[in-house]
Amino acid sequence: MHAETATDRKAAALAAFKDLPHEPGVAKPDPILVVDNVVRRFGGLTAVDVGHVEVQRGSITALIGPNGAGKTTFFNQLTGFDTADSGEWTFNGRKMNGVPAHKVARAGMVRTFQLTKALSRLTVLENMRLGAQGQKGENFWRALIPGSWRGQEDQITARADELLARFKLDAKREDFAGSLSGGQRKLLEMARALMVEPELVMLDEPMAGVNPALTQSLLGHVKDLREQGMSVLFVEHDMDMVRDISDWVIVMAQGAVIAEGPPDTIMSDQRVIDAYLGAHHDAPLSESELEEQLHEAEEALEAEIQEESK
Amino acid sequence: MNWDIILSTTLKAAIGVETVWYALAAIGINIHFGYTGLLNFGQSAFLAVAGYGLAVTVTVIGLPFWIGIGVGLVAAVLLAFLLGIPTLRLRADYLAIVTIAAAEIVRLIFRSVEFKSVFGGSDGRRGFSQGFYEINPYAEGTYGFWPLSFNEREMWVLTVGWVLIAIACLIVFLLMKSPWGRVLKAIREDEDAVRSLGKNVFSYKMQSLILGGVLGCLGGFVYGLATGSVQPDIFGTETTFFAYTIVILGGAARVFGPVVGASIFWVLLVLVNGLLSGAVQSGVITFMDITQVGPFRFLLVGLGLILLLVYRPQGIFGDKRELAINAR
Amino acid sequence: MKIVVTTESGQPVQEVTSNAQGTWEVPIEEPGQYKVTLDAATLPQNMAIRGGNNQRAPTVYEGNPTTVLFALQAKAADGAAAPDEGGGSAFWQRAAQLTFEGFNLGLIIALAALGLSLIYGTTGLTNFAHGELVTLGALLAYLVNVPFGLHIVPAAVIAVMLAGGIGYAQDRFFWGQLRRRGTGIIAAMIVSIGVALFMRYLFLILFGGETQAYAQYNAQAGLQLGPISATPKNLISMGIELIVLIAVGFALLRTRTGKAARAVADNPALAASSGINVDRIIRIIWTGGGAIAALAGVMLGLSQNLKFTMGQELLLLIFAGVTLGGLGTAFGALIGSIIVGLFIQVSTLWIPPELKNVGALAVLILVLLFRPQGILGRRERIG
Amino acid sequence: GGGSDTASQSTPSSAAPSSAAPAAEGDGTLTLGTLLPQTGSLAFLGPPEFAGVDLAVKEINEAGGVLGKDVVKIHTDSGDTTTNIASQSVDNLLAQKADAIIGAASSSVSETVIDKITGAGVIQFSPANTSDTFTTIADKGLYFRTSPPDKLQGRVLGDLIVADGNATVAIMAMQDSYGTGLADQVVKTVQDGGAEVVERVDYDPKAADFAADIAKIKAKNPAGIVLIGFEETAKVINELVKQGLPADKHKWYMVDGNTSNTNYVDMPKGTLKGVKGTIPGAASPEDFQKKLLEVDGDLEDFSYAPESYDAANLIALAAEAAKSDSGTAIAAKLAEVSKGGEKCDSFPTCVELLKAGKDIDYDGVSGPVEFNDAGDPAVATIGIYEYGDDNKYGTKAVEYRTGNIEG
Amino acid sequence: MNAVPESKAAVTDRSDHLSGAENAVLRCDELIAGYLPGVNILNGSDLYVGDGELIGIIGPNGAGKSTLLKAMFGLVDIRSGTVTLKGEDITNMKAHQLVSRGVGYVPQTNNVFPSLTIEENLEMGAFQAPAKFKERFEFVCELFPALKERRKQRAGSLSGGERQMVAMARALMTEPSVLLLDEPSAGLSPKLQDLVFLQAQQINKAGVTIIMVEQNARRCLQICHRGYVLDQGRNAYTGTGRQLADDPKVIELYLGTLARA
Ligand SMILES: Nc1ncnc2c1ncn2[C@@H]1O[C@H](COP(=O)(O)OP(=O)(O)OP(=O)(O)O)[C@@H](O)[C@H]1O
Ligand SMILES: Nc1ncnc2c1ncn2[C@@H]1O[C@H](COP(=O)(O)OP(=O)(O)OP(=O)(O)O)[C@@H](O)[C@H]1O
Ligand SMILES: [Mg+2]
Ligand SMILES: [Mg+2]
Repeated sequence: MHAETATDRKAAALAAFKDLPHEPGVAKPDPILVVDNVVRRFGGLTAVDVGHVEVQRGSITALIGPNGAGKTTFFNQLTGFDTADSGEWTFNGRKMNGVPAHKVARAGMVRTFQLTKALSRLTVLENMRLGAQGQKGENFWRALIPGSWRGQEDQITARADELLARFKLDAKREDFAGSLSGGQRKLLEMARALMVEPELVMLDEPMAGVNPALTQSLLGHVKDLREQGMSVLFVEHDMDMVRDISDWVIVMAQGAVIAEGPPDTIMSDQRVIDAYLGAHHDAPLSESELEEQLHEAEEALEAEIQEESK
Repeated sequence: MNWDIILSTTLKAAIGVETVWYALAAIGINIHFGYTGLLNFGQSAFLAVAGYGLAVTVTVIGLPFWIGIGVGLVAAVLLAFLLGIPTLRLRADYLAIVTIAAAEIVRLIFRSVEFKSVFGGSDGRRGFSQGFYEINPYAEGTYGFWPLSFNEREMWVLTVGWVLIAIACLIVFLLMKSPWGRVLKAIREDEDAVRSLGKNVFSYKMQSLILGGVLGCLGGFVYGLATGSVQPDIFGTETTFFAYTIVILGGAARVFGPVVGASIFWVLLVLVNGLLSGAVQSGVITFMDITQVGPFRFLLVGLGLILLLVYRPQGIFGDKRELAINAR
Repeated sequence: MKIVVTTESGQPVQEVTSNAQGTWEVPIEEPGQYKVTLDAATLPQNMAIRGGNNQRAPTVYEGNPTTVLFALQAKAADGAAAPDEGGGSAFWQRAAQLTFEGFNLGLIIALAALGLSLIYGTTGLTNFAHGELVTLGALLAYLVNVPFGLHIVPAAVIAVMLAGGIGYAQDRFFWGQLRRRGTGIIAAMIVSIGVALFMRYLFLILFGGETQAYAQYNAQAGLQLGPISATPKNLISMGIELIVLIAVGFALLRTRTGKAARAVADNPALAASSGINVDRIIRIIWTGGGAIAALAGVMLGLSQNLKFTMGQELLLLIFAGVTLGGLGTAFGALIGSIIVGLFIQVSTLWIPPELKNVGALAVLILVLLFRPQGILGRRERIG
Repeated sequence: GGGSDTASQSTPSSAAPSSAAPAAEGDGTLTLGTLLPQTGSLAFLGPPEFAGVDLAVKEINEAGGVLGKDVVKIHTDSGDTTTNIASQSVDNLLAQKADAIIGAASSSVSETVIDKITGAGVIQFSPANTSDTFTTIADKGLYFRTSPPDKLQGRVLGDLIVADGNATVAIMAMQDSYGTGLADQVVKTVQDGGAEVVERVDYDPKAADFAADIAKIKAKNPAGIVLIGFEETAKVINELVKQGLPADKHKWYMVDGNTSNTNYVDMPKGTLKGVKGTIPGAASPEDFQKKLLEVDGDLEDFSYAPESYDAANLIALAAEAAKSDSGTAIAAKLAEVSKGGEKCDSFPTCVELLKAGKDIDYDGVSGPVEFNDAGDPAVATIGIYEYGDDNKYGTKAVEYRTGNIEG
Repeated sequence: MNAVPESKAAVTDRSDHLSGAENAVLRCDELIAGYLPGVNILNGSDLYVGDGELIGIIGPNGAGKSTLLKAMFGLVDIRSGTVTLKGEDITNMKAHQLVSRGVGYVPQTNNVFPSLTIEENLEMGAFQAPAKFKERFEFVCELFPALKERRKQRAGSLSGGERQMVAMARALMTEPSVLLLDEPSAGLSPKLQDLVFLQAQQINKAGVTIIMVEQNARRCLQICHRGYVLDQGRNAYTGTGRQLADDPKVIELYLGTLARA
C-alpha cells in the first residue's frame, strides 16, 4: 500500500510539472510558496534579487546555483531571519513578509542552517524534542505540573527516537549535541527540523559532509516526506542527489533566478553548465580522462617552474 | 585561638541571613544566566526595587506591610519589563554591560539627594519591618543548640528565608525538567536555532527575566527585613558580582548550585576572618596587625575564589563534560 | 547706617549705627529669633542692598555671637552687570568647559578601555580585574615618584614598563596556565573577580586607604584658554593619550601582530593552524594591555590623585565605553569612551552632578537600542 | 535614640536580658568590640578610628583597667554598605561577648546592624554617625554617639562665612548623611545671616572627577566656597585651582572631615592660604595626634580619632560608675558620666574621682560630650582654624565656640 | 560507541600495512585520542603517508576522521601512540610549530576568521612567510576569482561556499610540504569541487604530500594513491584508491550507489 501511494505522489508531482514551460518564474498549478520581487542588498552588493518564483505543493524542489548566488540569503529572507529591502511573498496564500522567524516556523515553513546550529549543551534527544510543536509543557504554568505534559512528552520522544534511528543518531541519543562530528550535526539539524512536522521544509545543503551511503538511505526518507504530503525545498551542490530526488530545479545565479525546469533538462542547460556545473559534472572521470587531466596539470606545473626559475 | 567561636560563627554563616538572601539573588541569576544564558549583571536592581518598594510603601506612604510586599513584587516585574524590552535583543556581552548600567542608574537614583524625600538618600529607609515581626510565631527567647543560637527575630527571618529558598528551588526544579526549561536551555545555546523551530524567543527570555527577577527580589525583602533597613549601596554591582560568584561556585544550571554556593561563599568569608583574627590575636601571625585582617580576608577570599575555579571550574555540582563542550 | 534690632514679635531691642568699617554689634540677653532691619534711607548714595531685602531674621544661640550681613552693591548694578546674571554666556562658557572635561575624562577612560578591549578581544576574557591594573600603574608610578623621589615623568615611564612586565607575567604564569587547563570564559570571568579582590586589597594593605598625590603637578593652576580653563598637565596628558590610542588602533589594523591578535580573537585553534604562536600573541597583548592600563592609571592619578579603589571606581565607565563603541574594536573603545566622558560632563548642564553617571549610562542603553552591536561593531550574519 | 525611649519600642522583641546574649549579664571583664572600616570605600577612616580606641584602651589599662580587670578589645571590619560584612562582624563580636561595640563609621552601616546589636543588649556607640535617624531610632536606649555635632558646626561655620562678609556662597557637599546634613545647616545659617547661597552641589565622592561640579559653581562666581567632605576634597581643590577659583580669590571653608594637616601639604605653597576650617574639640588636635602616632605611626589622617577615643573612655567610665560591665548597665550610666559633676578630661583622672565617690563630667578630646536623652551629644565646642602658607593649619585655633547643639 | 566489533577485521593486518611505512613522511602509530575524559574517539589507528603521496580517508560520519587529522596536527590530546614527521616525534607538538615544519591544515568547520577580511585571512595563512604573501595571493586569487573582488569583505559575512574557498586558499598560502585537508570540497559548487580535486592532484604532483578526508568519497578515491576507510576510530580497510572504490563491501557500507560508477 505504501509503495502504491509513493508512486502516486511522485506521479502526481511529475504530472503537475509536465506541461510547464522551462523558464524562470513560471507559475505552478498549486503553489505553496509564491515569491515576488525580493531584494536584499549588502552595501553595494545585491545578494538577492528574485523577480518571481513559485514552489509547487507536494513536490521536491531543488535550488541550486554557484557559491555566493544568494541561496542562503534568500532562505533567510523567506524565513524571517533577515529583513528584505523589498518584496513580498505568500505561504499557503498568507502574506509572510515582516513576519518574525518563529511565526514563520509555526505557520509551517521550517528551515535548516547551512552552518549547523546544534544546541551544544543539550543532548541529541533534547534537541529533537525541542522541535515538536504545540507542546503543553512549554507554557510556564503548565510546566509546573509535570502530569500535564508527561503524556505528550512520551509521544514526542517516541517520534524523536524513530527519526534518530533513521538518521543513524540513535547511538548518540544521550550525548551532548556539541560533541557530534560535522556530518552528524547536519543530520541532527535536518532531523530536528522534521520534528516540527512542517508543511514546507527548507533544507540548506542538508547532505554536505554526510557520508554517501547514509545520504542514499536518507534520500528515501526525503521522498517519504513527499508521500506524507510535505513539500521540500532544498539547496544542494551534490548533483547526484539533485538528480535522484528532485521533481523540479530552480537555478539561482548572482541573486536572480536564471533557470527552472526538471533536473535532466536543467543539467544539460548550457548556461547552468557554464555557471555552475563545469565540464566534469556528468560523467565520472574515466582512466584516460584522469590521465589527461594530470597531464594538463603537469604542463601547467612545468610552466610555473620555468617561470619561477627565470 | 578560640575555636568554639570560629566554629560557631562559621556554622552560623553557613545558614545565616546573608547566605539566605545571597542564595535567593543567585537563584535568580542561575535562571537568567545558568539556564537561559542571559548575562544579567543587574540583579541587584531587582533586589533594590523590591526592598525599596516595600520600604517606601510602608514608611513614606504608610500602607500596611503586605501591600508593601505586593508593591515590591510588582516593582520587580515592572523592572523586568523595563529592562527586558530594550535589552533582550542584545548579544550576551552587551546585555551584561547594559544591565549593569541599568542597575547603577537605579541605585544612583535611590541614593540621590534629589529624591531624598522619597528614598531617603544615602541612608535609605528603615522602620518598615514591624508588620513582619508582628506575625512572628517564635516567642521571645534564644533558639538553637550549641554552637548555633539565634534569637526569635533571626529565627523568624531564617525560617521564612529558607522556606522561600525551598520554594524557589522546587519551582526551578520543576521548570527546568519541563519542556519550558528545555526552551530556555536551548536559547542559551543558540537562539536562532530555537527561533527556526517556532519558539518565541523574546517571550521566553522575558519570562526568564521576570522569574529570575522575582525570585531574586525575594532576597531584597529578606535583606530589608533582617536588617530592618534598606540602603542604596548594598544594591551595587558588588552584590551582583558576588551572586555570580556564588552561582559559578555551586555550578551553573544546577538547582541547588546557588544555595550551596552561597553557603560556601559566606563560610569562606567568615572562616578566613575567624582564623586570621584568631591567629593575629594569639600572636601566631605577626606580620600584620589586627586592623589589617579585613583587607587580608578579602585578599584571601579572592585567592580562594581563584583556586576553587582553577581546580573545579565547573563548580561544586557542575558537569565537567558540559564545560568541555564550549571551551574555546 | 542705622540698624534696628527687634525680637521676633517686634519688641524693640536696640538701635545702632554702624562704624566706619561698616560693622556694628548688639548685645542680646536671651537666645532666640530676632529681627534685624537696616534703614535703607541711611545707606550711602549710589548703594543698594544686594537682593533688595533690608530685613534679616537670625536665630541667636546661647553663648555664641550671630552675624548678620547686609551686602551692598552699587546702585547702577541693578540691571545686567551682576556677575551671576550673565545668563546665556555663562551657560555657553560652562558648556565649553564641560565639553573639554568630557574629552579629558573620555580619553582617560578610552585609554583604560583600550587595554580591556585588547585583552577581551584576543582572549574573550571579561576582565573585572582591569580596574586594578589601572590602579596598579598609578601606584607603581607613585612608588617610584614619592618614596624614591624620582620626577613623575621618568617614574611614569618606569611604571608603565613595570606594569607591562607584570601583564606579561600575569599571562605567563596565570591566565596562560588557565587557558591550558581549558578554563571556560565564564569561569575565567569569575576568576578575574577573585583577582580583582586580591589585588585591590593587596593595594589597601600596602598603600593604605588614603588618597595621595604625586609629588609634582599637584593642584596645578589652570590656564584660561578662551572659555576653557585647563591645566598644562591636562593638555599634555590628553595629547599623549590621543597619540597612544591612535597608534595602538592603527597597529591593530595594520601590523601583522595586530592582525594576528584579531585572528586569535576570532578562532585560536585556526590561528594556531595558520602558524601563529597563539600564546605569544596573547602575551604580547597582555604586556601591551597592562602597560596601557598603567598609563591610564598614571594619567588618572595625575588629574585625580590616587587611591586604592581608583581603578575599580572607573571600571563601569570603562565597560560602558568599550561596549558603546562595539566590543573588541580598538577605535570603538575610543569613540565609546569619549561619548561616555562627554555625556558624564555635559549632562550636568541639565541634571544634578550627583547623577551625572546616570546620564552617561542612559545614553549607553539608548544607543544600544538602535545599534545593538555598538557604534563600530558589526552584526554577524545568520545562517 | 539612647537614654529613655525603651518604652517606645514597638517590636515584640525587647532588651529583656532573657533574650540577649550572655554578655548582657556581665562577666566582669569589659569587652570592647569595634566595628570600623578596614575595607571598602571608607577604609581611610579606619586607621585613625582604630588608633583612637587603641590609645584609649592602652591608657585605661595602664590606669588599672575597669573593675579591676584589663579592658579587652576586639577589632572587626565594618566594610562599607556595598558588602554585608558588618553583620557578620557583629555576629562575631556578640559571640565573643562584647559589652559595647564602637562603630560603625558609616550611618548606613550602623542602620543595618543596630537591631542586631541593641537586640542583644549590647551598646552601640558610634564615633562618626551623623544621620538624624539615630535620634529617634528604636534602640532600647543602647545607642550613643560622640560624632561631631553637625548642627553646631554648621551654625558656627555658617556664621563664620557671613562674618567674613561673603555675600554669595557656594557649597560643595559630599552626598551622604554627613555631607548633606552639614550642608543643610550651613545653608540655613548663611541665609538667615543675610548672605545668598547661590549654588549647592551634592557630589558623589566616588565620581570619576569633579570637573562638572566645579564648573557649576564657577558659573555662579561665589565669594565664598564651602567644601564639605572627606579626603576626596584634595581632588576638589585640584579642580578648583584648575578652573580658576583659587583660595586667594574666593574664600574657601572646610569642615572637620577635610580640615587636615596632611592631605594638602604636597600642593604648591599657599594653595590653601587663608582657608578656614572648623574642627570640634576644645583643644588643638596637635598634642592628641602626637599621642595617636605613638600608637600607630603610619597614620596620615586623624578624622574621628578623638571621637573614637572619647567613646572608649566614656564606656569605660560608665562601666566603672555602674560597677558592671553589662551593656544595659553601662548605658544607664553613660549620660551621667558625661555631664553634671566635677570636670575631668582623661580616664585616669576621671576614674580617680569616681573611685572617690564623686559625680564626674568627662570632657573629651572631641568636645565636652554631654549626652542628651537620645544618646546624642548635647554640647560641643567648635574650633576655627586657619591655614597658612605651608598648607597646614595653625596649632592654635583662631577662635573656639561652645554651645548647645540644639540651641 | 567505542566497543569496536572485533569481528570486523581490517582488510590488512597491522604489520602488513606498516611494511610500506619505512620512509614515510608522516606516520601515526596506534593513536588513542579523544575530547572528553574517559571517552576515546581514536582507538589505535595507524596511518602513514610516503613522500609525495596523496592519501584519502573516508568513513561514516563520526568515525573519527577529523579527529585523526586534528590529532596529527596537535589540536587534540593524544592519549597514547605517536605521530612522527620525517623521523621526528611530533606527538602533542603545538600546531604553530608544525606549521613552521611545513605542515598545513584546513579544518572542516570554523575554518575562517570571521572578523578579518578575506585578504587578512589569507595574510594569516602566510603568517610565517610574509614575504611570499603577494605572490601567493595572486596565485590563489587566480584559482578562486570570487575572492579577489571581495578581498575587503569580512569573512564572517561570506556564504558557506565562499568560506570554504577562503579556507582552502588560506592553506595554499604557505606552500606546505604536507597538507591535511578536511573535506575541502564540502559546500562547493560542482565546478569548484572539480577545481579542488584537480588542484589537490596538481599540488601533489608538485611534490606536496597530501592527506585528504572526504565525504565525496568516490571522487577522492579516484585521485588518491592510497585510501583508508576509518570506522569507529580504527582503520577498517586500506588499499589503493581503485581497490577500495571497487570493493563491494566498501561500496555497500561507505560509498553507496547513488553516484554513477
Ligand atoms: N551580512 C552580509 N554582509 C555582506 N555580504 C553578505 C552578507 N550575507 C551574505 N552576503 C553575500 O551575499 C552573497 C550571497 O550569499 P549566500 O550565503 O546567500 O550564498 P549562497 O548561495 O548560499 O552560497 P553557498 O552555496 O556558498 O552557500 C555572498 O556573496 C555573500 O558574500
Ligand atoms: N569537540 C568534541 N567533543 C566531544 N566529542 C567530539 C568532539 N568532536 C567530535 N566528537 C566526537 O568524536 C567522534 C568523531 O568525530 P569526528 O569529527 O572525528 O568525525 P568525522 O569522522 O570527522 O565525521 P564527519 O564525517 O561527520 O565529519 C564523533 O562521535 C563525535 O561525537
Ligand atoms: Mg548557502
Ligand atoms: Mg569530520
